[in-house]
Amino acid sequence: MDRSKLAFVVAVFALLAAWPLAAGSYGVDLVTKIMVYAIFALSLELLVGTTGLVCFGQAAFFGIGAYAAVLLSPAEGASLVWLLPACVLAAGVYALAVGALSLRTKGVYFIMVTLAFAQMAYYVVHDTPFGGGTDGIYLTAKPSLGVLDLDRAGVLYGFTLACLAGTFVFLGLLLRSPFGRALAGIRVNEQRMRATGFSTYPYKLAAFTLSGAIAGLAGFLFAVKDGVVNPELMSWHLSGAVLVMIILGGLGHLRGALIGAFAFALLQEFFQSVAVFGAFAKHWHLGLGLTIIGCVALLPRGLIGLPARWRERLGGRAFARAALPAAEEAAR
Amino acid sequence: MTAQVLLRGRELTRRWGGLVAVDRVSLELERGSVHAVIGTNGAGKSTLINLLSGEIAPSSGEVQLLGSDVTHWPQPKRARAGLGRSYQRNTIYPSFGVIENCRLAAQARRQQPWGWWRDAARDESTLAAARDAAARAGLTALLDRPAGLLSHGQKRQLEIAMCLATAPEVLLLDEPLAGMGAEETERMLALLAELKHGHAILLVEHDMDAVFRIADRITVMVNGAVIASGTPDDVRASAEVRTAYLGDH
Amino acid sequence: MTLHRLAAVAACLALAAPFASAQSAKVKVGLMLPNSGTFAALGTAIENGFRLYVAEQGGKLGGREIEFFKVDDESDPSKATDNVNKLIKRDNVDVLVGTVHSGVAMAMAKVAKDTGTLLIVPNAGADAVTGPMCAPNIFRSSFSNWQPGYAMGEVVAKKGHKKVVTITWKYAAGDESVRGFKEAFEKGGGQVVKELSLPFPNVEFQALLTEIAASKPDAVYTFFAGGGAVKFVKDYAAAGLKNSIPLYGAGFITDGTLEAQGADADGLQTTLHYADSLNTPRDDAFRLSYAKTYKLQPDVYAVQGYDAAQILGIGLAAVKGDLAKKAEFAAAVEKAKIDSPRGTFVLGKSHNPVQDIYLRQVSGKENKLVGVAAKSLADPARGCKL
Amino acid sequence: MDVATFLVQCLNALQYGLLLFLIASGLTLIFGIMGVINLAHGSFYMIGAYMAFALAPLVAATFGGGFFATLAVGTVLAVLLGYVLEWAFFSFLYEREHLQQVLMTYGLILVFEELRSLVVGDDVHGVEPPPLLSGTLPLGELMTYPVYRLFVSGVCVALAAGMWFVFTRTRLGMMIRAGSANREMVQSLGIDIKFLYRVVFAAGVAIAVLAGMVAAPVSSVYPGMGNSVLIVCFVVVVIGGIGSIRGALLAALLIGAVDTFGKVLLPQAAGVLVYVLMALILLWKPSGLFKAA
Repeated sequence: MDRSKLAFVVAVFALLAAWPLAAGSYGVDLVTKIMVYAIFALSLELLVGTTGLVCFGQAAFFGIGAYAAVLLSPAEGASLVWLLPACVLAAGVYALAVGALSLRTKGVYFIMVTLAFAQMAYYVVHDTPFGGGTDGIYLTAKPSLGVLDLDRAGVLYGFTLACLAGTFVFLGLLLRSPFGRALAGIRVNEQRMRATGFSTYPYKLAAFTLSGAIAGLAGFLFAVKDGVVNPELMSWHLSGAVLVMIILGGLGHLRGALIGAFAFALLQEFFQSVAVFGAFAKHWHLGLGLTIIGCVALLPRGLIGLPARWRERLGGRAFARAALPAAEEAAR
Repeated sequence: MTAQVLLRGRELTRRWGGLVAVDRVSLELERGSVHAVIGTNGAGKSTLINLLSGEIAPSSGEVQLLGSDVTHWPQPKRARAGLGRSYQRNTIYPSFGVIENCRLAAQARRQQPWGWWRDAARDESTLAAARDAAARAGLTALLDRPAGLLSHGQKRQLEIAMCLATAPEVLLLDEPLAGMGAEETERMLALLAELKHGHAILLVEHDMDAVFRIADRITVMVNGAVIASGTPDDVRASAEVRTAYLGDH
Repeated sequence: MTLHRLAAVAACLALAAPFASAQSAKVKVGLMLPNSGTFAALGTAIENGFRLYVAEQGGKLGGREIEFFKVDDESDPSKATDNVNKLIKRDNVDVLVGTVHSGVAMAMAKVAKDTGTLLIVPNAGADAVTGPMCAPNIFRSSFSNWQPGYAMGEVVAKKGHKKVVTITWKYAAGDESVRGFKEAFEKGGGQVVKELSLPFPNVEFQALLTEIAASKPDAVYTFFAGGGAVKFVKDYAAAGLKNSIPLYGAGFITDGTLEAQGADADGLQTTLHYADSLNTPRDDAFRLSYAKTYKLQPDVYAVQGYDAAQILGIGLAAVKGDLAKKAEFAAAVEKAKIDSPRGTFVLGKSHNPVQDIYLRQVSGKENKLVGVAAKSLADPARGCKL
Repeated sequence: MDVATFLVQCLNALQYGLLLFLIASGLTLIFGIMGVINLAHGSFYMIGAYMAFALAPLVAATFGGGFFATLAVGTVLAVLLGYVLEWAFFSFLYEREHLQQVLMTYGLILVFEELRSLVVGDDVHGVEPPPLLSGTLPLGELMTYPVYRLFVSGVCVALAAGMWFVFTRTRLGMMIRAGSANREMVQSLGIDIKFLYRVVFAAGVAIAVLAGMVAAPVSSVYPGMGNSVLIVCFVVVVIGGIGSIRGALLAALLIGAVDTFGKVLLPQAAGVLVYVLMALILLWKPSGLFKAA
């Protein structure tokens, strides 16, 4: 990671750390939610942006993490020490099973098989007494560990921030490790990787499982934050929304997932704001939709490509040349 | 000294439905020699490479690598056992630097997926192999350039370098000269001549002058079957080859 | 794209702004209703009803002006907690009003219980809201899913039907409604021979209609709403079952949907806490006022919204506008007789209306009153510890 | 289940399957030939249904009315809509990643749904079938079968036959098939691929809109109706094999059967059965039942 990128990331996390000092309780809540989505988006970025596997059922892992948090919690509240790993593990195990089967397919078929498995999970919690049905179930007592009582908004904020930072650093390290480089190679040209001597299936399966586990972490945090889970957490709408986040932010960069999660949530806030749009705010989907269309048309590389685009405008060809590889990759 | 046979294909056949793409082809690759396969478009040369490298499974026949029967081995396993190949179309990773292209290839031989905290770009064992491979392919000056920005000839060199980085015993090269200018061709031929020592090379190529200059053995394929095989002189002399292939013009 | 920067800045401002403003003299009412999606029309009716009552009182309840804050809940329970928090934490509302979707209402009830914010539910019938989730600060101006179902169970049993098939979506509201029906119907000597269901919001009924025809029951009880209700009634008629097996339902099957159902709904008998031709002075006045204000005919949702405002008005008047006195607020509302267009009702111990459930019959695109199916029916409030 | 009931259920399954095919065929066309994952397909279906509702009085006023006149006007409008949409939103996307198209069509869903809310409102509406087709046929002792449902099935069969004819017997179909197999080759033959795409997209949109219009009297018209059919359409397309018309037909009939009998025999698992079917088929045949047409 070069210096400007590092500076950006450090600045973002510093801002996030300072935010509770400036914001009220709603602001803290909102950013907690966005950070949970950012972790969720990072999990998908590992699959889509890094490995080139487009998963359209990521919400299932998110939902399983969330449901595990509720179903495994005893009435008097659980200890973080075992509940968090248990939720992550539950999502990871399901991801392992789904991945083992769905990685046999490719391309659009892979997209659809992952969707199918997510819908299965959705209907299991939706239609069986086990999952509490359509209205969902409550988390009676939030998990804690000593002073780390997640029932308090400030503590939850800090914990979520730590999880986000941990996930980001972990994925950052992972991507530059030999394992991560292999995933990157698989995205660009899987056939070549096989010809070179990589058995790609275990790599993809490992990435898929890891991604599911991280989504489970996000789901766990979401359940703790809201204190209630329901089947909509596993719906394809959420899988679609998180996909939109990472594309909006810019595929192929961890920062893109971060930016995308924030941009998507803030765009929603903005268009829903009665202060800005008055009575028209009830039609906020229109503004959001048009903005997304505009982004596709004008920002093919996502929001993260924005600075490069400005530089191209200003600096002309010299920069255009430097941007070539990215463009070439985009055209693959 | 008898030459050591590193790769042997025996009676290899591949059918697509009713069509026979490769028809009972047998050939041997020896260490220290270049074995060229020539033939018209659609003669089954690329399919043959795919059969040998394990990209597709043969309908019948057998492949032996370094004395073991590898017919049922998947491609990655054959690759790790010392079978390297390059592709007719460039299959480099355009956004990576030259060194990273080679390093990733070298990593295939030393896969350590568990060390997630280690920086691959500082992994000396793979870097050394990568630098070495790049040097042998004549790319030392371009190590940090993104592969997508290389000239066509340099990309072909990089293909070879990536192949070498996996430390193969056998090289299957699919038209390494395609689209190259005269100067680039010369450089590539020199490289191939040098690589011949210590490796067994299978060369699929359209450039007849080059083939006849560098090959130790030549196999001629027509419609999936071998019609002639031997030294360049034998092949040049073969009447069948003349009528079926060379004599066309 | 400077738009994004702008959006981000605006959003930040929108977040920060409310914390600056001090507690104003106005009572802040947070309307969390669906503005988009399947239930959007219901949300509009509830809001209209609520605003109508406030307007009739001169914009003031309990001597204090009312200021509205709105959030689109999208009928998405997974966003419910965030949306409630928007109202509670961002807009600092004193009172929450919402919503239509049961799952969303459950999440709202949870937050209301945790934070102590006053919540008035103007539609969602989830039994749990005034069951296990009941709380001193949670009120409902509508019904529990159990109520219309139970009333209809009595009616169908009295009519002498013995074998009944039920059909609904496989979701909480449908299950609860059918459970209520079954309870009363089997108490009355009938038997539910088959409980059919299909995944929500699937509207491909043909297979289940065939099942109904094959099992030849005396009657069918159903719970559907919105687009599904329209399609079910039309399919039922098109399949020829309307003439051979009488169809009964919880009132939502013909509320807000008659226009679309047309003649296929004619003669259908349903139970609900409201009907189109009550012909009481109270209801006539309400209907006239509503029609004048919105150029629309009111429906049961508008009444529920209107009564939600009444409940708030009664409570506010009792505490003289001081919402901090929560116990007094609750006590006053519990004691009050609410003069609703549907007829006077009181709130039971669990804060669910104890109300007459009417038997209605569809005629000429109206749910005409036939009689009272169950007098002063109270929800059993199972699990409520108030 | 006795034999008579079973036969009626088979009829139900067939009819539902055909309707699914009608909706999904436009998707498989766009998907298979242009490689565009069109999430907005459900919106086009929704637009069609609302057209059947909203256009009817307009058409009645201008042309003297009639259901079939509305169908005709709606289809023409749909072709125009598809043509314009392709030009405005998709023509520059082919060079880009598929995911960009996903994002674009996701945005379109939001826009169409809100425009619908702004223009027609959020109410549920019924659409009357034309008097000619509003009769019923007796079926068993108690049941009747609406003639209009037979008409819908008839339209589906006619459309399937029409698509088969266009694909296999016309020059346009030949170009389309070639275009889906090999883009570059078609271009080198001097065929204007951009125009071809525009035609295909317009046709796909028109089929979805037509499906919506034809289905409106059966399904009624309500907000969010497009979203509920979208996913099941994708399932149809994927099971059938992307781009394969006959695959889509077979898959639609299969799903119709699984859904119909699932509801009756396994109501607890009815929601999940379709997806289990899809997962099983894809694990058995990783690229669907049929390769592209």
